Amino acid sequence: MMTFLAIVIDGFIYASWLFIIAAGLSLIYGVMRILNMAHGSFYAIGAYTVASLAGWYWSAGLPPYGGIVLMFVIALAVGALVGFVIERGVLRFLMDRDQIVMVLVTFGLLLMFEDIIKLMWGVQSYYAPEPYSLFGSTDVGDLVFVNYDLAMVGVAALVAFLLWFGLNRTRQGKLLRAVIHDRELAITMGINVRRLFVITFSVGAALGTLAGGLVAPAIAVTPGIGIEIIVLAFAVVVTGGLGSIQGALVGSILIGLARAAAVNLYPELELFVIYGVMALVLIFKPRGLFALASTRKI
Amino acid sequence: MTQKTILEVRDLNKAFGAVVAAADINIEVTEGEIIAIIGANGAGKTTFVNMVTGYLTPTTGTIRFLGQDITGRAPAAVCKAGLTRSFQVAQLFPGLTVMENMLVAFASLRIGTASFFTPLNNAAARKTALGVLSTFGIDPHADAPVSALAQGVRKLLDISMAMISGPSLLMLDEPTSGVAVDEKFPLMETVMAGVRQTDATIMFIEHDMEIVTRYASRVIAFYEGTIIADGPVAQVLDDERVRKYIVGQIQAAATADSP
Amino acid sequence: MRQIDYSFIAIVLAALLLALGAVVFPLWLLSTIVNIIAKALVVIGVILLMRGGLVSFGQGLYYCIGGYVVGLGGQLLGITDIVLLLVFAAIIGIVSGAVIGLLMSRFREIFFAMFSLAIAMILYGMLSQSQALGSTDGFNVARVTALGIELTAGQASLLIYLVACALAAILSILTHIYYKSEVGFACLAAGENEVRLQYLGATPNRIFYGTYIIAATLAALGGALTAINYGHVGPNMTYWTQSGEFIFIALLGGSGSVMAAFVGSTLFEFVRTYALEFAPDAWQLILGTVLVLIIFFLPDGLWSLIQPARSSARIKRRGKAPS
Amino acid sequence: MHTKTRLRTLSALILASGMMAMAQGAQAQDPLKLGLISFYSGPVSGPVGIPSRNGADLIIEAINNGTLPAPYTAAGIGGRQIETVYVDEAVDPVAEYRNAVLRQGVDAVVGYASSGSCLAVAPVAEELKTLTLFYYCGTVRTFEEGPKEYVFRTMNTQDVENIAAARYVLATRDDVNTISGINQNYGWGQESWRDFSKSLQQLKPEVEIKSELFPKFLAGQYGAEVTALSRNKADLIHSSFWGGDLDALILQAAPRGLFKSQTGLLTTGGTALNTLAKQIPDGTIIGVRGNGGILAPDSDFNDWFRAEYEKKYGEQPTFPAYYMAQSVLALKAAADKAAAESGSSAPDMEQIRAALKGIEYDTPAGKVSLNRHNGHQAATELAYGTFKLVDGKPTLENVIRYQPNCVIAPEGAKSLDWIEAGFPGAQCD
Repeated sequence: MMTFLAIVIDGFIYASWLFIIAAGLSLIYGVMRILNMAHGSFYAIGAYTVASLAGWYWSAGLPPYGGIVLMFVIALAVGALVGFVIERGVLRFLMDRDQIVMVLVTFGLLLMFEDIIKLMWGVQSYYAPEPYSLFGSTDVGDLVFVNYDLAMVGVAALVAFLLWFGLNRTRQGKLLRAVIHDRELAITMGINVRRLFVITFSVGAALGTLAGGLVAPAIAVTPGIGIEIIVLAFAVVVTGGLGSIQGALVGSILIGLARAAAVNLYPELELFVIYGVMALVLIFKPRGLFALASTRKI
Repeated sequence: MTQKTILEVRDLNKAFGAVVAAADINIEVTEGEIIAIIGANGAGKTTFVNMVTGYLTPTTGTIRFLGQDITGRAPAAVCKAGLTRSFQVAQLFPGLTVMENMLVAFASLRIGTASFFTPLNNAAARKTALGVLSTFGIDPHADAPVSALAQGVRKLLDISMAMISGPSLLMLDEPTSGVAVDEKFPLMETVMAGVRQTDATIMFIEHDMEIVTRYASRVIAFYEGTIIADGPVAQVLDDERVRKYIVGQIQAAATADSP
Repeated sequence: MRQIDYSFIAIVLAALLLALGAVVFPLWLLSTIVNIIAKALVVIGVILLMRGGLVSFGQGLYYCIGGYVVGLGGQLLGITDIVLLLVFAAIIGIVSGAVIGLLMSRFREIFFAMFSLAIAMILYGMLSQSQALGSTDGFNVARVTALGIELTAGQASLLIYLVACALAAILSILTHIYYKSEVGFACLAAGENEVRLQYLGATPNRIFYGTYIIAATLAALGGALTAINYGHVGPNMTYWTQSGEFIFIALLGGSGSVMAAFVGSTLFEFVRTYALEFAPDAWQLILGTVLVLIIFFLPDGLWSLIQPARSSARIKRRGKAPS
Repeated sequence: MHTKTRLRTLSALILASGMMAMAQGAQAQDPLKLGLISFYSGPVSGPVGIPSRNGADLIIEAINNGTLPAPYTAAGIGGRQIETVYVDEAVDPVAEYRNAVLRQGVDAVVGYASSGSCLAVAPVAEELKTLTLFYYCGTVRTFEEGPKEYVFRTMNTQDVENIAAARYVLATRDDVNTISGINQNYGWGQESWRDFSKSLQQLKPEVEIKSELFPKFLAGQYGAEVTALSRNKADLIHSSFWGGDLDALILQAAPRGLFKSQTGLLTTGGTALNTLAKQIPDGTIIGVRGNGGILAPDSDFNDWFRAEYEKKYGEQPTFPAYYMAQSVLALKAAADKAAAESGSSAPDMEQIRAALKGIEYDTPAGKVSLNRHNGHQAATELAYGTFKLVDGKPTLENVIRYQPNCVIAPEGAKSLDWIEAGFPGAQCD
């Protein structure tokens, strides 16, 4: 019983972190058909910005909760900014290219960002541990969980809700859904796709940086964290079904729980469990759990 | 000639979720017929062709071709059985030349382990390909890249690729759609002349009633997934439901979207 | 027809010239060239799949398998003969490709890419957990022999170089035959308009299956050659960044011709080495920039400079037939 | 057909290149090209690569200016200035090693943090007959898989710090009867745990293992692991985590009191002391992979190094800095020794290599003697301490320095066999 509870809690904490990353990735793919490798860089940039700026804020001894607000603000802001620049500066010139080519372009961007980050922040680690312990912890049976982690679940839920609301209840969102469903049709319907692309990419990037920013207090921000994360995020979105937000949600919960279960029950499986789940799902549903419909008219 | 049945469709039904695309379709095609399939857009014409040629699996019903049951067989199998088709929008390989398209079509029928070594561009294949191209009068374009072709030629190439296997039944999905009005008849003339040189039976989907009356020996009229009329051209086109639901509609549409 | 003959002659001549280089080239160049050839072999496989619109983000899988076959062949079975090792690697490559291919040939587009990646990463996981195989550190490969003759380091590196040249020539010719073959074109056609191909009586899955096995074998041979050349194998060979590198090179060279793989591989090797030497803190920045620029200005790869590409449309833009 | 002639030509080439190397050695004027190889990009660069390079640069500068403290006051390596060539270990170690030696023509190499690189490079170094000093990689396989001529390692192997850790636990925490381990899932982590757990069970058979976790290298998130460890309580948790992973583990364990309720034993904890002093609970056992960093013994040489380093880089030198410096110093010491022996002021690389065998020399981290694996593998003192936060400053109390002969397998013995045999011949006072 205790084991089960532990797995569920750990699983959901891990899943919420995964979801915030995957949601951005999936949104961008859904709308723009770009499987964005540079998402890993966004994650890293978010982590670095928060670790350095928020780190400075706390060391300055200013009111702690203000720091939390600051974290969200700068994480989202830097993401939106970088996203905007990349979309306007690079991607928009390549929108007619094959999906795979876009993967490779973003792979190139990922490589470039690795060094750009190094040039901006150097290679030494950055820390901003204060927020992590700020909210104290909760005892569950004989186990202790950090409220900051539990709060992550809340944040993820909020992100999920906002995305759902944005896509289903707002005019822009409805347009986006039209584009996701059938881009050609959307264009003929006179939807200004280019504008939607900028918005989408900025929002998606902002989610990437947010994930990085939120995890920063719990880790040492070092070079390479972006590269590590990206394949993991891919596994999640592919499992859930590329371009589908529910897919990202279900995918991250599935993988989160699977990993937590592995660590608690069969530690030796930890290394495969993620790709194992992905492979299993793809064998039975080659396009993922919530695949976008793609029947071809002839 | 002997009145041999080559296609026999029994109680064919197809539903996409709630939408019924085909309901209780029964058709018998005898060798040598030239059948026109008419119907307004969304009447289920293409769905019918897609089911017969294996792209869609019918919800219920059976399709027998040359005596064997081909229900639910994949397009490849259907093609090898001798039933091929052309497409409303010509389906070609844009990266290849006209000849290469034909050669691929030729190779596709006999692909096996040896095909890893047999050069695509071999004398035998070329000969067959050129033969078919010339029956449809597009052999001059043989070495042109597909991307450079005019609509009419694209259509003819599409049909040539369907003909290279020497099918017993050829289904043409709107052979004249997408070509300029004044090219329609010449195009259809070439197609018919070409196919008549073989002993292939023809079914073609067509909106233009003049073409239908000129070439068809029999007409099948679709409306909302069902057959509302099936028989000699004059008789079907006189049917007042056909008039109301199809001919009228199409003429309206035609006048509407013709430039 | 004639044009084919020319390509064969060109390949053979190139290989012979390269082989003669053994006498004049400095030592470092020899092993660098072997390294280039090894990677090029894998890349040819990647390109074959690309022509069919399949981009494998997991070709490192077979690269690694080939490497470990050589390593283990030496350690467990005591095989050190260079030719035997290569044959051995090729066989295992075919077998594993044939098994995994059964699954892979069902996938298309991004899903093919991601699934191949997943399988490669699973192998990475297994290898880095097996202490018997030195986990992530991998293990060293015994120096090769020829016909049972022990060789000095110098002789070995010369032999490896010559074998690499021969291998490059043979496989280039075979690949060229494939390029021109019915399957070769069918694969290209399948990449451009799969539905149409089905309607012509072909089964794309089978075509992809065959091509996949070829690619796997090439990758295994590339890995084997690398293992022989480096004298060391490790799980990094199947890590996703390694597979990414192969795609990078494929794009650099372009899918226009067999030779393109070698051009791309050469350029990549030198760009990276010199970037590393002159900008040790920014080599990734340089590599990334090169990749993006290539995609922007040379969508058909460097080869398109030498020979304007015609039918690599699939990787250039959304290669869907009008539908 | 002309294979024979080609073979001859080529062997001639090799010989020639060998000659050239010596010839260069002879002319004392031209600088000694030293390849300095470590991770300068990627996740290992921050915690290991860059500090290492800093330490080495500091020493090299001092060697060139002749400003090293005694006994290294003579400028240069055998009179030759050192010209540094940096190579990033992050890509293709073997290929880049060949390039460094054959194309860029380095005379000697100091480097390699990853065991994988060391294993891969060693044979190549032998083949190219290039003096190569490994400064940081831990694997015991380098020399146990066969003797080397041109390869040396100037620091203890990874097994030693875990044997010492076991002894330290025994000495300071006799209440420890159950242990758990969390180590990265790759060679380093797996072997560290194996050597530690085996050693401790040798010294104290009743010790029982609770849980063994091997999260993915660079996983970054250890929530589930912390839970698993907390649920299956042990008296002590061993971890060979290093760099970012170590920091993340400490950060995520702290608020959940993992290392409060179960003593943490962090074999490379030394790097985290200053940055995460607030998160490390008192009583945590800290190691530094040897004798460097915060556990470096007091000496004038150490004071000098510390001061210079802080002056140059504005921070305390962490232990990787010590160990690469230690490796460069080996070269210096050997050159001086060779000079003294041969009388010539300009010994060539061959003489230096000869002098390196079995050399014993001073470093900021104390004495280093290459007296294992016939003079190619270093044996150094190795220290552990227990963490205590004294008015906000991190300190280490009851520090124990283990003599090489106590924790290092004697000449000729394979380390794992030695552990399993119960450390025969170990001299611990």
